[in-house]
Amino acid sequence: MSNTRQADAHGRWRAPIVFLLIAALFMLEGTTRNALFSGSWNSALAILNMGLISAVMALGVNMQWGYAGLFNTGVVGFLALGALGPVLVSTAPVQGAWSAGGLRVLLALAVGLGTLALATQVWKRVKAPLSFILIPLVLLVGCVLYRFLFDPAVMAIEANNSASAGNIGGLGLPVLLSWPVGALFAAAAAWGVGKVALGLRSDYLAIATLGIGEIIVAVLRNEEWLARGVKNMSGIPRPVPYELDLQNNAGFVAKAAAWGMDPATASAIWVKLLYAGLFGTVLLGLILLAELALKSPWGRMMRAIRDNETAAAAMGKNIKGRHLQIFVIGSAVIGLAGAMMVTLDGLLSPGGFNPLRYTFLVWVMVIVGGSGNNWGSVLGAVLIWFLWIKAEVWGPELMNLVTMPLPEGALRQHLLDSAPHMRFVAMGLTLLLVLRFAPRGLVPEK
Amino acid sequence: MDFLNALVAILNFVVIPAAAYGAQLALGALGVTLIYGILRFSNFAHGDTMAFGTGLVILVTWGLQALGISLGPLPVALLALPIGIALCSAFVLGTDRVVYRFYRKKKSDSIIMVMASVGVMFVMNGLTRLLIGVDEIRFDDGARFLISVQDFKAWTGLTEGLALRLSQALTLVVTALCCWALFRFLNKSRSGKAMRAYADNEDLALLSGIDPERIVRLTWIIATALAVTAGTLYGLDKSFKAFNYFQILLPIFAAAIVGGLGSPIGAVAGGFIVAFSEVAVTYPWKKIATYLGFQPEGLLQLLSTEYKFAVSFVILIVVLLFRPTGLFRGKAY
Amino acid sequence: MAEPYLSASAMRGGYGKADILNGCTLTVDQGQIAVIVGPNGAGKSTAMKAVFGMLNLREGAVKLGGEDITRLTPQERVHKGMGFVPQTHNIFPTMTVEENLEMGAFIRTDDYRETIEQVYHLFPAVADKRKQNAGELSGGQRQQVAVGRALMTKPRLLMLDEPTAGVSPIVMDELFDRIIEVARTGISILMVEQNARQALEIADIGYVLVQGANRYTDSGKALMADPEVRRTFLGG
Amino acid sequence: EDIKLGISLGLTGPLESIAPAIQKGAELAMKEVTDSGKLLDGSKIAPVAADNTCVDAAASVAAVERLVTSEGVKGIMGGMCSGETIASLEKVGVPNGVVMISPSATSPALSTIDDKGFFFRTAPSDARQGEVMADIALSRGVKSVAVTYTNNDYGKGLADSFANAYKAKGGTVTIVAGHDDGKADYSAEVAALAAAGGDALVVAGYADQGGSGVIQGSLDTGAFETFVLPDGMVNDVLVTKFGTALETSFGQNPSAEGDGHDKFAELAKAAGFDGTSAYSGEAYDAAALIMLAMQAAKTSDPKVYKDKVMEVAIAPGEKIYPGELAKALELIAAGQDVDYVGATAVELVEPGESAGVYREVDFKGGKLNVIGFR
Amino acid sequence: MIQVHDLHRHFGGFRAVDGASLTIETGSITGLIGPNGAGKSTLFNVIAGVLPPTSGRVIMDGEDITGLQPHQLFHKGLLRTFQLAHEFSSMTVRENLMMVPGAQTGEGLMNTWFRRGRIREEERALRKKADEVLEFLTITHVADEKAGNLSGGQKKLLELGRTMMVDAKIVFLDEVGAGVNRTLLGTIGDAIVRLNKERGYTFCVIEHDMDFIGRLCDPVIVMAQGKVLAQGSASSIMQNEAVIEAYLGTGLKNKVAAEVAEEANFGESHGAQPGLGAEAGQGGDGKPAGDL
Ligand SMILES: Nc1ncnc2c1ncn2[C@@H]1O[C@H](COP(=O)(O)OP(=O)(O)OP(=O)(O)O)[C@@H](O)[C@H]1O
Ligand SMILES: Nc1ncnc2c1ncn2[C@@H]1O[C@H](COP(=O)(O)OP(=O)(O)OP(=O)(O)O)[C@@H](O)[C@H]1O
Ligand SMILES: [Mg+2]
Ligand SMILES: [Mg+2]
Repeated sequence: MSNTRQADAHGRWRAPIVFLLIAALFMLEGTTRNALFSGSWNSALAILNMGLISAVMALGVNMQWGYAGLFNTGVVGFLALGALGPVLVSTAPVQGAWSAGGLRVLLALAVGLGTLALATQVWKRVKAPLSFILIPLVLLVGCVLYRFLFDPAVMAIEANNSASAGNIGGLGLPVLLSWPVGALFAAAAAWGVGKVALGLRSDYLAIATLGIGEIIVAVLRNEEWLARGVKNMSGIPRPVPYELDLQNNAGFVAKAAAWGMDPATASAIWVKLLYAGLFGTVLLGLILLAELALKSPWGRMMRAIRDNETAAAAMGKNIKGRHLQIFVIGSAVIGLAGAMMVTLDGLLSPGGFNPLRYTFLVWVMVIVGGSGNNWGSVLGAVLIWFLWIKAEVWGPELMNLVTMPLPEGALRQHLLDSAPHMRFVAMGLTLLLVLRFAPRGLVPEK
Repeated sequence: MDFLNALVAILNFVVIPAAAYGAQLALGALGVTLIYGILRFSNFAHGDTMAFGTGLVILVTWGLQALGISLGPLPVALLALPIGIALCSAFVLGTDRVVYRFYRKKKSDSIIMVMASVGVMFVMNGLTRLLIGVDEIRFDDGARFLISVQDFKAWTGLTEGLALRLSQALTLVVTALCCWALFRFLNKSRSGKAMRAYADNEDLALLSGIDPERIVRLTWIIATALAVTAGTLYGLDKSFKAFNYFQILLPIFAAAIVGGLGSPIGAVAGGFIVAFSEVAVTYPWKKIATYLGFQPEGLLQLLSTEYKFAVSFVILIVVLLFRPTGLFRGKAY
Repeated sequence: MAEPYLSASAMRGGYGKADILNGCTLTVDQGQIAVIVGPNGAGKSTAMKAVFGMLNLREGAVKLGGEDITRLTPQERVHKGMGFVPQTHNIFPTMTVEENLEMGAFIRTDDYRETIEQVYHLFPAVADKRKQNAGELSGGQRQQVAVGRALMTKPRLLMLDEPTAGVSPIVMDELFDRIIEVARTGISILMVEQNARQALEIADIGYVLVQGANRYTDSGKALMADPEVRRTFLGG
Repeated sequence: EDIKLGISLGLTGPLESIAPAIQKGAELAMKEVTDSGKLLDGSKIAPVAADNTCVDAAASVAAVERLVTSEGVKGIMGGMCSGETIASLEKVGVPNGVVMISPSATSPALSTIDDKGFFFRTAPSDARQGEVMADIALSRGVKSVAVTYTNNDYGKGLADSFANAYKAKGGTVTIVAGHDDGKADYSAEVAALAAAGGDALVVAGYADQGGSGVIQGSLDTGAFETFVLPDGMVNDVLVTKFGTALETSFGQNPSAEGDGHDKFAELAKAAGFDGTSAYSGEAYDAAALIMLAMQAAKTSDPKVYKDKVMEVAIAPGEKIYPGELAKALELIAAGQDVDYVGATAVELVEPGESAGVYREVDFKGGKLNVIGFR
Repeated sequence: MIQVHDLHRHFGGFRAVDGASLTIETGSITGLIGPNGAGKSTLFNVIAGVLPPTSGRVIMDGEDITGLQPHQLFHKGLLRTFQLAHEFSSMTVRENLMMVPGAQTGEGLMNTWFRRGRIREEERALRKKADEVLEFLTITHVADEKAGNLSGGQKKLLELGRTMMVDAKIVFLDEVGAGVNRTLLGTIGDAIVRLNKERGYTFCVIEHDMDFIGRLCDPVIVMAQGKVLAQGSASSIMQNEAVIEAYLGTGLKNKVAAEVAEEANFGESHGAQPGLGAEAGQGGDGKPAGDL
C-alpha cells in the first residue's frame, strides 16, 4: 500500500513504455538474426497475430477478475465453445448428416435441457420429503428419454462418412459471421454456469469453473458428432486470401517484385497483415468499450463490489446480477477469442485444449500485465505470448550458455540433450523476473 | 446369485484402487491445503515439487541400491525418502527465499503469489526433467503384492480375484499416519498453534512474539515432506514420470477444495471423494448385476470413462453448491 | 527525575511520502498510566505503531528502560516486555477464544493457566465462549478477547489502542478498574482512548495529539480541567 | 552446400518421452548422409530441431514458421501430432512451399488435406492396421475383446477401424473406452474394461504412456492376461517393463519383410538410443526420403524435389534398408531406380502416405518375437 | 415503521436473537442498547437482510420484508452502517461516497457507451454532494486517500457518511460512535437530530455511549441475551434496576472514589471532579442521566 503514490507518479508513462518495449521486441524479431531473434517478419507477425488473440482472451479474463474479482479458471472451456462457432457456422455442410439424425439430436438436447429445467423447478417449488422422490424421478425419466433419442441419432451421424466427416457439419456461412456466434455460445454457457456457481467464493469458484472448463472440453473431445472430437476438424474457411492464390495472382506477384520481395514471403506477410488488421480492429473496439465502461459509475460500482461485497450489497448494489452480467460478458469475449483462434489456425483440435496453455497462461498474462487495467492485460498478453514462443529458442540457448564452461562428457551431453526442457525454465525465469520488478503488473491499476 | 464374487469384484476394481489413489491425492492435497491455509495462496508448483522430490528420492534410491542395500519386502525408496525430503526442502526453502519472501514482505495480493508459483512451477518442471529426464522410471523393488490375484483365487476358490499391492497398503497406512500427525501437530503443539495464528492474523502473530519466518519455513518443510512422500508413494504404486506429476495437480486441487481449503481432514476426505467418483461413476455394473442374478443387456455404465474427470468435477460442483466452502468449511480469502 | 521507562522522543514518520507524525513525544514511567487523546486521524494509532516498531521512523528515538530500541523489530520488542493491542484486527478469528489467549502467552515459558483464569474472571462474557472461534464473537466481546490476549503476555509496558471501543459501560468500568490494578503492579500503561474523560480520570499523564504533534501534555486531571481541551477534544 | 532440415516434434508436452527417440532417428539418417558425402556433390545436412509441444497449434505454427522463414530449412521431418501438423502444414508448409514428412501423424484428415503435394507421411494408415489387427486376433481364436484407445486421433481412428473390421469378421467388441495419456490414474478405465470383459484387451495407445498404465492395472487386478497390441505399443520398452507377464499377448507393427527393422535397431543402439521406440524408425525413413528425393531431383529446392519423394519410395528399384543410404545416393546419382524400404517398410501410396506391411509379433519368453508378415 | 415479530436467529445451538419483538416508530430516534453479545448487531443484520432469520418476521410500513436481499432493502429506503467498518478499501474516500446512490444512469452498461453526457452531469452533482458530506465529517483532507488507509475513527465517519448520500427512510446505525472523537460525536448527534427533524429520517441507533443515547434517543430499547429486556424513555431506562445490573453497572465513579481514598495522588483532585454522568447530563439536552 505504501507504494501507491510512487506508482501514480510513474503511472501515466507505464503503458507507453511497455508498449514501446514490446514494439522493440517485435522489431528485433522481424529484423535481426542472432541466437535470440529469428530476423523474419513472417515469424514476428505470426507471433503478433496469436498475441492479439491472446490479448482478447486476457481482456475477457481481466473483465471478470480485474473488474469484479471473479476467479474464472474455466477459460479453456469458454474458449473451446467459442471455437465451436466457426465449425458450426462456416464449415461446409456434411452431406446427409442432418437427415441422418440432426433433428433428433436437437430434440434430444431440448429434452435434456427441459429435464434439468423441470428438476430445478421441482427443487424450488416442491417441499422437502416429496422433492427427494420427485427430483430423481424427473432426472431418471428425462435421462432415459434423452439417451433413447440421443444415442441412435448420434450413431447415425457418426456413421455417416466417418473417416472424413462423421459430424453434423456447418452451415457454410462466412467465417466472420461465426465470431459473434462463438461469443454467443460462450455467453450462453456462462449464463448457465453463472446462475449455478457464482455464489461461490474466490478459490471455490475457481475450482468449480476449472471443472466446468474440463467438462466442456471433455464434451468437445468425445462428442464426435458435434465437431469430430479428437479426430480434429480442419479446413475451416478463412476471411483472408490463401497464400498460394496470391502467389498465382500476377498482379500480386508484380507488386511483391516492386517491393523487392519474393512472392512466397510477400504473400505470407500480406496474409498475416490482413489477419493482424482484423484482430487489431476487434481488440481496439473491445478496449474502447471496456475503457468507457470502466471509467464510469459502472466501473466504480464494479470495483466497489470487488472490494467489499457485503458493503456493496448494503449500498443497494445487486451483487449477483452484476456478477452474472460481467461473467457473461467476459466469457463472451473469451469465446470471441476462441472463434478468432480457430479461424487463424484453420483447425479445431480439441485434444490441444489443455488448461495450462489456455487458462493459466492467460491468467499469467493478465496478472503480469496488471489486473484491473485493460491496457495492462492486453500488453501483458502480447508480451507473455512473445516470451512463451521465444522460450522455445531461448531455453536451449540458455543451456548452451550454461554448459559452455563444462568439459565434454556425459554430463554435458545429458544437459545438451535435455535442452528443450529449458523452455520451461526460461519461461519460468522470465515470469519470475517480470513479477519481481513489476509486482503489481507492468501497467498497474490506478 | 453370487454375492461374494460381486463383492470381491467391487473391492478389487473399485474400492482398493480408488482408496489407494484417493490416499495419494489426499497426501498431495494436504500439502496444498497447508500452504493455502498458512501462506494464503494456491501453490501451483506443488505437483512439480512432488516430481522434483521424487526425482531426488529415485537418485538416492539408485545410490543405495548400488551399495547393495535392501529392505527385504519393503522398497528401498522408503529409506531414501528422508534424504529426498531433506534435499527437496532445501530447494523449496531456497525458492521461498528468492521468490515468495519478497511478495510476503510487500503484502502482495495472493494472486501475485499464485502467479509466482506458476513461475516456480515452470522452473521446477524444467529442472526435474534435466535432473532425471522425461522417461518413465520404475524404482520399486521389494515385494509387489500382499495378495495377488492368483493366490487369492487359489485360497478362496472364487472366480473373481483380488489383488492388494504392497504399495497400495503402504500408501493407505502412510496417509493415515501423516493425517493424524498433522492434525495433532496443528491443534495441539505450540508450533502448530503458532502456525494457525500466523495464518489468521499475521500482524497480531508478530505482536504475540511469533517469529513469522520460522513459521513460514516450518510450513514449507512440512508441505514439502508431504509432497515428496505423496510423490514417492505415487511413483512406487504407478511409476515415475515427470509429466504425470503436473497432471495430478488438478485432481489434487479439486480434492483440497472440495474438502474445504485449509482444512486437513477436508483434504483427505476430498482426495477420496475425487478418487471414488472417478472410479465408481464410470464403472459398468453389468458384471455385478450378472453375479447378483440379473441379465442386463447393456453395460449399465452411467457415463463412459472419457468423462471420468468431468464426472469428478460435477460431483465437486454439486458438493460446493450445497456447501459453498467445502465439506469441512475451509477458508476463503 | 530518572529517565522514564518508555521514552519515545520527537518521532517523525508516516506511511508514504507525507509524514503523519510530526515530532511527537511520549513518555511513560514505571507503573504510570499514560493516555493519548485527540481527534480522529490525528496520528494516535500511528504513534502507537511507531513506538512498537511497526512503522519506520524518519527521525526520533524510542527508548525502553534506558535502552535504545529504535531499530528493533516488533517481535524483538515483545521479548523486551512490550505488549500491544491494536485498534483493529486484534484477534485471531478462526482460533478459539482460549487459543487466542494462549497465543498471548506465546513467549511465556511459565505456567499461564492462572492468568487465563484471571482474564476469564475479568471478562465473564468471553469465559462462556472459550471454545468458540473468536471471529464469531460480537464486537464488544472481541475487544475483550483482544485486551485479554495482551494481558496474557504479562508485559512490562502495555499499549492499548482504544481498548474500550464498543465495550458496554459495565465492562468498561471493569476494564479501567483492572488497568489501574495492573498499573499498581508496576506495569506501565500507554493507551489511546476516545472515552477520554473516563480515561483521563485515571491517567497519570495525558497527551493531546493533533496532526501528529503534541498539543497539550499534562496530568489527566489538569487536562480535564482545561475548558479549551474539554471543548475541542473531549466533547464538552 | 550446407542444407538445413527441420525436425518439428513435441519435445515438451504430453508425448515428450517418445519425442527424443524420434528426433534421434531422423538425425541418424541425416548424419549417415552427411558422413557419406554423396548427397548433391558432398552437401552437408544440418538438423534444426523445433519444439511444437504437440498440443498447441499456435505454438507449433510459430516454431515451424521459425524453421522455415528464419532458419531457411529445405524440408521438415514432422510434425508429430495430427492437429498441430495440419495447422503448421496449412499455415507454413504449403504457403512457403516446404516439404513436410511426418513420422507419426495418422489422422485420416491428412489424407484429404489440400497439401499441394508438399506433405507425406511414413506413418501407417490406421484403417489398414485395423483390418490386419482384426485378422490376427481372430486367427488366434480371440473371439471377444475390450478395446481401449489413447484419446487422440490416432487412437480413436485405430480403435474405430479395428472395431468395425473385427465386428464385420464376426468378433465381439464388449466396450470401446478411451484413456487419456499422462493421467495420474487408470483405475477407472481398468475397472470399466474389466467389467465389460472379453478374451483379450486391445490397447491402441503408446507403450510409454497411458497404454502401459492400463496394461499394468489390468495385470495387477487380474482383469486381462492377453493383450492385442498395435504399432504404438509394440516395442522393447513394453518388454522390459512387463517381461514374462505378456506371455499370451501379441500384436503387429509395420515393418519390412526382411531385416529393416532389426537393422535400424542395431544402428540406433550403436548411436545410443532405442530404435524400437514408437515412430523412431518412421522418423529415420522420413528424413531419408527427403534426402533421397533431393538427390533424385538434383536440388535441395523443396518445390522441385517434392515430386521425387514418391518415386524413390516405391518399386521398381533396388531395395534400400537402413544404413544403406550411401548406396542409395550413389545409385540415384548413377541414374538408377531405388525402392526405399527403410526401417518400417515404407511403401507410399497416393496421396503420399504409407501403405504398410505389418509383421506379427508375440511376447513369449519375455522377448519380442516376430511370427510372420501380413 | 419497522415491526419485528418474535424474531429468532440461532447459530448452531446458540440463540443470538431469541424471540425479540419490538417496534421502531416512524420519525423516532430509537436507541438500542444492551451488553456485549446481547444480539443487537445480529438483530440489525437480520433486519437488513444480511442474515436470514431462523424464524419470525420483519414488517416495514405494513409490508413483510423478511428475507429480502440487502440491495432490495436499500432501494426501499433502509440503510445501515456496520459495526466493524466496511469501507471499500481500494477506492478513494470520495468514490466510497459517490458509489452509494442507486439508480445512477452510469451504472447501466449500455449507458456508459451511449449516454456519456448525462452521466457527466450526474457525476458532477454527485461529487458536489460527496464533498459536502466530507466537509461535514471533517475529513475533506483525505478525500483522495484510499479508504483503506484511513484511521479507525475516520472509517467510522465514512461509514456514517454513506448514509448521508441518499434520501433514506430509515437508517440503522451500529455503534457509529465507537472510536469517534467525542467532540465530533456531538456534532454527529446534532446532524442525526437535524436529519430526523428536517428530513424525517427514522433512526435506530446502537451505542454504548450513554451520553449519546441519553441525549438523542427516545425511546430506548434494551436487549439482553437475545431478548428485549426493557423499553422506555432514556431516563427511565437508566434507572431500571435490571438494566443497571445487566448493562450499565454501578459506575466508574464509585470505584474511582474508593481507589482515591487510598491513593494520595488521586485524592486531591477528586473533590474538584464531579461525576462523569452528571457532567454528561448537563452537556446534553438536560435530561437527567441517571446513575452514571
Ligand atoms: N457467526 C456467528 N456464529 C456463532 N455465534 C455468533 C455469530 N455471530 C454472533 N454470534 C454470537 O451471537 C451473540 C450476539 O452477537 P451480536 O454481534 O449480535 O452482539 P451485540 O449485541 O451486537 O454485541 P456488541 O455490543 O458487543 O456489538 C454473541 O454472543 C456472539 O458470540
Ligand atoms: N496504512 C496507512 N497508509 C496511509 N495512510 C494512513 C495509513 N493508516 C493511517 N493513515 C493516515 O494517517 C493519519 C493518522 O492515522 P491514525 O490511524 O494514526 O489516526 P488516529 O489518531 O489513530 O485516529 P482514530 O482516532 O480515528 O483512530 C490519518 O489521516 C490516516 O488517513
Ligand atoms: Mg486510531
Ligand atoms: Mg454489535
